[in-house]
Amino acid sequence: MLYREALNKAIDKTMEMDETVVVLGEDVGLYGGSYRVTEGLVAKYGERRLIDTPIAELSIVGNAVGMAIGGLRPVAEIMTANFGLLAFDQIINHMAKYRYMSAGKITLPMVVRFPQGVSRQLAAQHSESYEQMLSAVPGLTVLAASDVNYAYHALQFAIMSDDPIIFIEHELLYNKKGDIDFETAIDPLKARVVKEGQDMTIVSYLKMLDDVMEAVPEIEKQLGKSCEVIDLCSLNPIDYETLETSLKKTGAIVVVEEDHKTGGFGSQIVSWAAEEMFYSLDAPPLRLAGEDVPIPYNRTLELASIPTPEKIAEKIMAWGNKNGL
Amino acid sequence: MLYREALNKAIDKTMEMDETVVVLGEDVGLYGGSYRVTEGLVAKYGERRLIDTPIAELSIVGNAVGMAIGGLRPVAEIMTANFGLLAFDQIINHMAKYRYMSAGKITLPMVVRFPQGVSRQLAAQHSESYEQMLSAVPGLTVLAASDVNYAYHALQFAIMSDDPIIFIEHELLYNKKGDIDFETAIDPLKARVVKEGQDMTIVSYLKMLDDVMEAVPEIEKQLGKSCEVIDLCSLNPIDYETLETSLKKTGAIVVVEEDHKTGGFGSQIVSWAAEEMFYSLDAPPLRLAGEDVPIPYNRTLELASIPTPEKIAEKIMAWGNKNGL
Amino acid sequence: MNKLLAEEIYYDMVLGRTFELAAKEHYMGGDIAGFLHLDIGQEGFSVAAMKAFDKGDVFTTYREHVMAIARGMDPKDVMAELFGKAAGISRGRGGSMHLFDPSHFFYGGDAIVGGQIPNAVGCAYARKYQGREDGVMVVFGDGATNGGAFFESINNASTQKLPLLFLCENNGYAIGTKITRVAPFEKQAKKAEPYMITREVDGMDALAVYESVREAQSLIQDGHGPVFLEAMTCRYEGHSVADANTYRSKEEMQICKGKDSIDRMEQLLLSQYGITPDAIKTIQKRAQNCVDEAVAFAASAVEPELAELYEDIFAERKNHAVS
Amino acid sequence: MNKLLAEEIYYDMVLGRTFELAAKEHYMGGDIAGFLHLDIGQEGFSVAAMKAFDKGDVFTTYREHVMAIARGMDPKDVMAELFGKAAGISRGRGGSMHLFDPSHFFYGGDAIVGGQIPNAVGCAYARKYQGREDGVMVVFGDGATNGGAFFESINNASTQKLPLLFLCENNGYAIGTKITRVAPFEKQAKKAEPYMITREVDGMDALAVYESVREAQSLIQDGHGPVFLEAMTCRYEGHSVADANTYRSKEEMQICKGKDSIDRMEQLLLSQYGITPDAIKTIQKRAQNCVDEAVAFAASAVEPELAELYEDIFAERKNHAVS
Ligand SMILES: Cc1ncc(C[n+]2csc(CCOP(=O)(O)OP(=O)(O)O)c2C)c(N)n1
Ligand SMILES: Cc1ncc(C[n+]2csc(CCOP(=O)(O)OP(=O)(O)O)c2C)c(N)n1
Ligand SMILES: [Mg+2]
Ligand SMILES: [Mg+2]
Repeated sequence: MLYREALNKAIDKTMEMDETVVVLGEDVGLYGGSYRVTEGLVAKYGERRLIDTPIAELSIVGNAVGMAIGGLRPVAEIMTANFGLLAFDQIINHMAKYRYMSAGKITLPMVVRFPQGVSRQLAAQHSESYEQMLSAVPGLTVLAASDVNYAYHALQFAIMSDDPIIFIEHELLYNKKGDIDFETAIDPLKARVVKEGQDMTIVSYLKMLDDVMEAVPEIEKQLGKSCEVIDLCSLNPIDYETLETSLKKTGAIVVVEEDHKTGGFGSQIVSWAAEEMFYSLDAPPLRLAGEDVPIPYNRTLELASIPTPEKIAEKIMAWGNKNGL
Repeated sequence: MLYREALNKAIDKTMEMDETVVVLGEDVGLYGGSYRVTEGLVAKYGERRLIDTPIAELSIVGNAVGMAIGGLRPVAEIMTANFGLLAFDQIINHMAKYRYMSAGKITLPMVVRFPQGVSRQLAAQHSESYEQMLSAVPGLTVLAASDVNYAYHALQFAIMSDDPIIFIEHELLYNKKGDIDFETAIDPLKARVVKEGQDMTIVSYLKMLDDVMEAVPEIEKQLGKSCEVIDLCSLNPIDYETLETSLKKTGAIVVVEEDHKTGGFGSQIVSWAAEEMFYSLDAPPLRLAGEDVPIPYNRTLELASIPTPEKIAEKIMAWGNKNGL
Repeated sequence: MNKLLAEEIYYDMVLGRTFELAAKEHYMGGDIAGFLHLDIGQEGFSVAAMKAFDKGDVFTTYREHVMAIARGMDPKDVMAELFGKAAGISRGRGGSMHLFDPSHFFYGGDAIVGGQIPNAVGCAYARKYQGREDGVMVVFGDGATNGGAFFESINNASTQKLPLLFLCENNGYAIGTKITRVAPFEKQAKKAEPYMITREVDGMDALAVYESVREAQSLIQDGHGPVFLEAMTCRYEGHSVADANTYRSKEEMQICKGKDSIDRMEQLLLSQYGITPDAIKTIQKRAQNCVDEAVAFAASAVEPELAELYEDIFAERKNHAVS
Repeated sequence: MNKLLAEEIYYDMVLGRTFELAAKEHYMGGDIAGFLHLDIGQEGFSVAAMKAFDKGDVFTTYREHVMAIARGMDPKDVMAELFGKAAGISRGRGGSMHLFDPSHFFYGGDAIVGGQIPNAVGCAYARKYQGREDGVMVVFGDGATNGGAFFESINNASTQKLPLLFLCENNGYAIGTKITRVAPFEKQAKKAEPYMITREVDGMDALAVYESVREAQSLIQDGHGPVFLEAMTCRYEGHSVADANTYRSKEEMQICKGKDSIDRMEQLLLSQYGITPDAIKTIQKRAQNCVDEAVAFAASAVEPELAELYEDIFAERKNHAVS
């Protein structure tokens, strides 16, 4: 099954189960979604529940907030994260705060899906990542789906949760293959140890997780060490417990993210490690992230602007060698 | 002179000097600005140069971008940072990227002024800080004015610069007093050592800098150590050189910010210190920041949500004691 | 309108003004802080609109004390909120600008100009989806009609034929800026004309507002989509208590105050409803007592516990102190 | 229109289509990537608008190759940009959606739907401020007229009486969504009616577009404020090359293609301007040669140096590699 199919299945299942679930966004209905995530659903549930909206992101999220107030469970799709900036007022001032400002009188069971990241040469206005901003907003729960199984389970969780949730997807993962384990429940707020290891903890999420996994064999071979790889899954809350357990074992941490380095999400993980795990660290933490530049169109420059498996391997090996790991 | 008067003087001076400087924003003209920063300017320069805009933040910044393209030097005022979220598309997708996407063909000499922070019981939709988000955007220069002298010099620099600049002010500083040193030029992109010391580096900016300075005597007395206090001034670029020099001397770093802790701007400073200065650190870095909650109205809760001089002193002392500083 | 309702509206108007004056006093005295936007001058509009739109959901702005009370919130709970106390309608965490009460279908209390409008559109969609007919009313100022949130909303509500009443309180000013300086015309209903039925009403005439809102509500209930109703009003005070109100001339203020909706309602009660001057005094006294009680309640109520700082952020997750 | 101009417009239309077909081919072949939005079907509109608004500043969208070339950019530089080469008009960093050329008063190339509209408003303010009379033209699709940026802009331009031509390219679709499903009416000029003079033109008729834009430009130059001109057009291809275009029926496509602006212009040249079929062939050949050269140029041009990744972010500051 493909990642986008898993997302589709998750939405389908909740819609079947619960009549209050509605989907809204640009081209989500008749067109089936620009990344085909909602394909086929309009035939099953009608235009009343698959709502094609105008190109007005502020309203997409603002309407979803109002739908949730009115008793529905809206699932809003932002076509690409960059357009979501138009909805930041509704996301940050409204979606994240109504519950608190009303002392719990307002409940917002809603999801905003955020496809993001560097895809293939979509250039500066179509390639960014905003988990850095979104995960820093109190009141929001931010999930990031790195694989098919998580996509399926976590999106269902998000839709049925009574909290407002940002659900981040990476545009290059839509055609990623994987299996769903229908038997085993997961806790979407928990990080996942993707691979166990002894000598360093590599933390990542979304597309970069795949790049890390691709780099790991080379790293292990060259350094003669073993890597523990963790998929954060939830970016807010952050599952520090899992990180702590791993770090106590390995004594070294690397965080790999695609976003621009300055102020990127990974700085929170590294600063936490420095503050809270200082005496467990045998080496300086390492942050691998994108360059501090808008994303260029040219493919060579585009790839130069973000981590790749090769660069990840190279930089981790250099760091390992330098710090005697 | 008051901080807001210094800002006024800076705008006045550039307007006098350069006819292309125009100011736009809500109530900036006839009303004189909601924090009185533009008071009196409309009488001097007319409504053509002091443009009262409708309540449409997306357009305030979007128009400023167009004015800059057209050859003016717009200074846009966002009344309060929270409203600025409505302009995030224009700030991030346009203001920050046009130059790069056009390979330098578009130059945007413009400033967006961002009054922000926890003032006095303005509640969740009027109290936030967005330097975390803004300083993470490649293409933007982000300055933060902590005092009268910097406000005066840096705002002039920002207005006359050919780069798009976010100029952050703290709402509680508008009536802060101070002197302007008209003789000494400053480099607004450089951090400022506000107080020299030997045993720890305390990094802060905006209103928290005052709170740090208030806490320092008690800390020094109780710990028997001396603190070096640094005002970052520029949040992008970050003046790592000054930080490095200080850290090499003191071996310990504390970052104090008002924003919510998770993902707050300080995480970038601490993660840099952990990555780059690891072997100079004698103790785990300490981050003091606001709680991860929307800002409440009630004064006691509001104060509980952010650092105060008392809490700063207390936490730094506890940290110093625990780590043998 | 029957006598009972006319009296009730009059009472709520007087109550509203009395409440606002008390709030102002206690702001000056330091019991209330933050931004305090008084509705003085606009009570007729605010009360009549709430009474007329008796069922259905209401979304509004930061200038909402009088509406909240007319909608059914206990003045005690509202005053306690202004005082920042735990007994406040938002447990002291919202303050003046954030009064919420779903039990009265009242959803704030939004301090982002225009921000509540798309929320109301979504709620109207939910109501239509659920087959509920009362519809939704969203109140906003003239200043809000220049922002993208408003424009997208009239377009969306019209396309989807939603049961939504756009109620514009046009007091001619957004803080210190006259609407005609930032919009191409004085009456903002013109903006909605391509999309829906529009109406105008004298916002200083409570009865007229009442009738217009009733009519508008029945229009939106017939399935033909939204209605835009514009009420021309006047606020007597500054934008908030912090605003010195120097941008309006004495003459302008005099003309504006000459249309006082409370005076007019009083005359009407005396002349057309056969209410005696004594009965009027009794109503005024009752309002004063109610506000006195609200103030006493708020003053003696306890502060929220420190632990509340971390409460009600999530419905399901827990939130803990971070530092 | 004189013969020379008619020929020039025809040439640019043919050039535009030839260019787009070549771009499509090279997208399929892998030389071009990202989103490629072809203007095929709309060449008459795009070329005539640019030729008519000969002076003044132009802001537009991601579907702008034909406009860029008609405006004066060298097809070589545009094709090289699509190929991501250093010789590209944006040095390969912008790509198809970001063509900028201030020397031709052409400012993109914006990939945020509606995002360029407030920029155009600001530029029009600057022009008025500077006393320059040519005015500004902003081109956008029907889909953009539902977003806050557009609405705020018509309000602002009207209030400030700016010399701004809002030129709406209404091809009836935003990606796969028909405009009438997301707006309450088919013609979007209606939205601008409360604010300014509005006009409509057949966007498949290049001469009509030319005349309408000329007229609109002279209207905005007279100081009375903005004009909204809506051109009804049709795109023949999918939204971008990645779009299979399955949401339009064969019949719809046939009707739409039946109005082809190039065919019409050709007929006109033959019947009214006395241009011979041979001359037409020569023009077509010239266009083909020009595109062939552009492709050859783009194909053989060099990639940008890696160091360019960090260039042109700031005018004054330096930017360095971080990792
Ligand atoms: C998005 C946004 N921008 C600016 C403000 C600051 N502000 C608060 S109220 C106000 C004026 C609103 O005027 P209007 O809508 O006419 O309502 P009134 O206050 O007159 O009732 C402004 C500019 C805000 N709260 N939100
Ligand atoms: C703010 C924003 N939202 C969504 C998109 C994705 N998107 C790109 S083009 C487009 C359709 C635009 O339609 P229209 O304005 O009619 O122009 P056309 O493509 O038909 O020329 C959409 C939804 C975007 N680029 N920007
Ligand atoms: Mg008003
Ligand atoms: Mg279109």
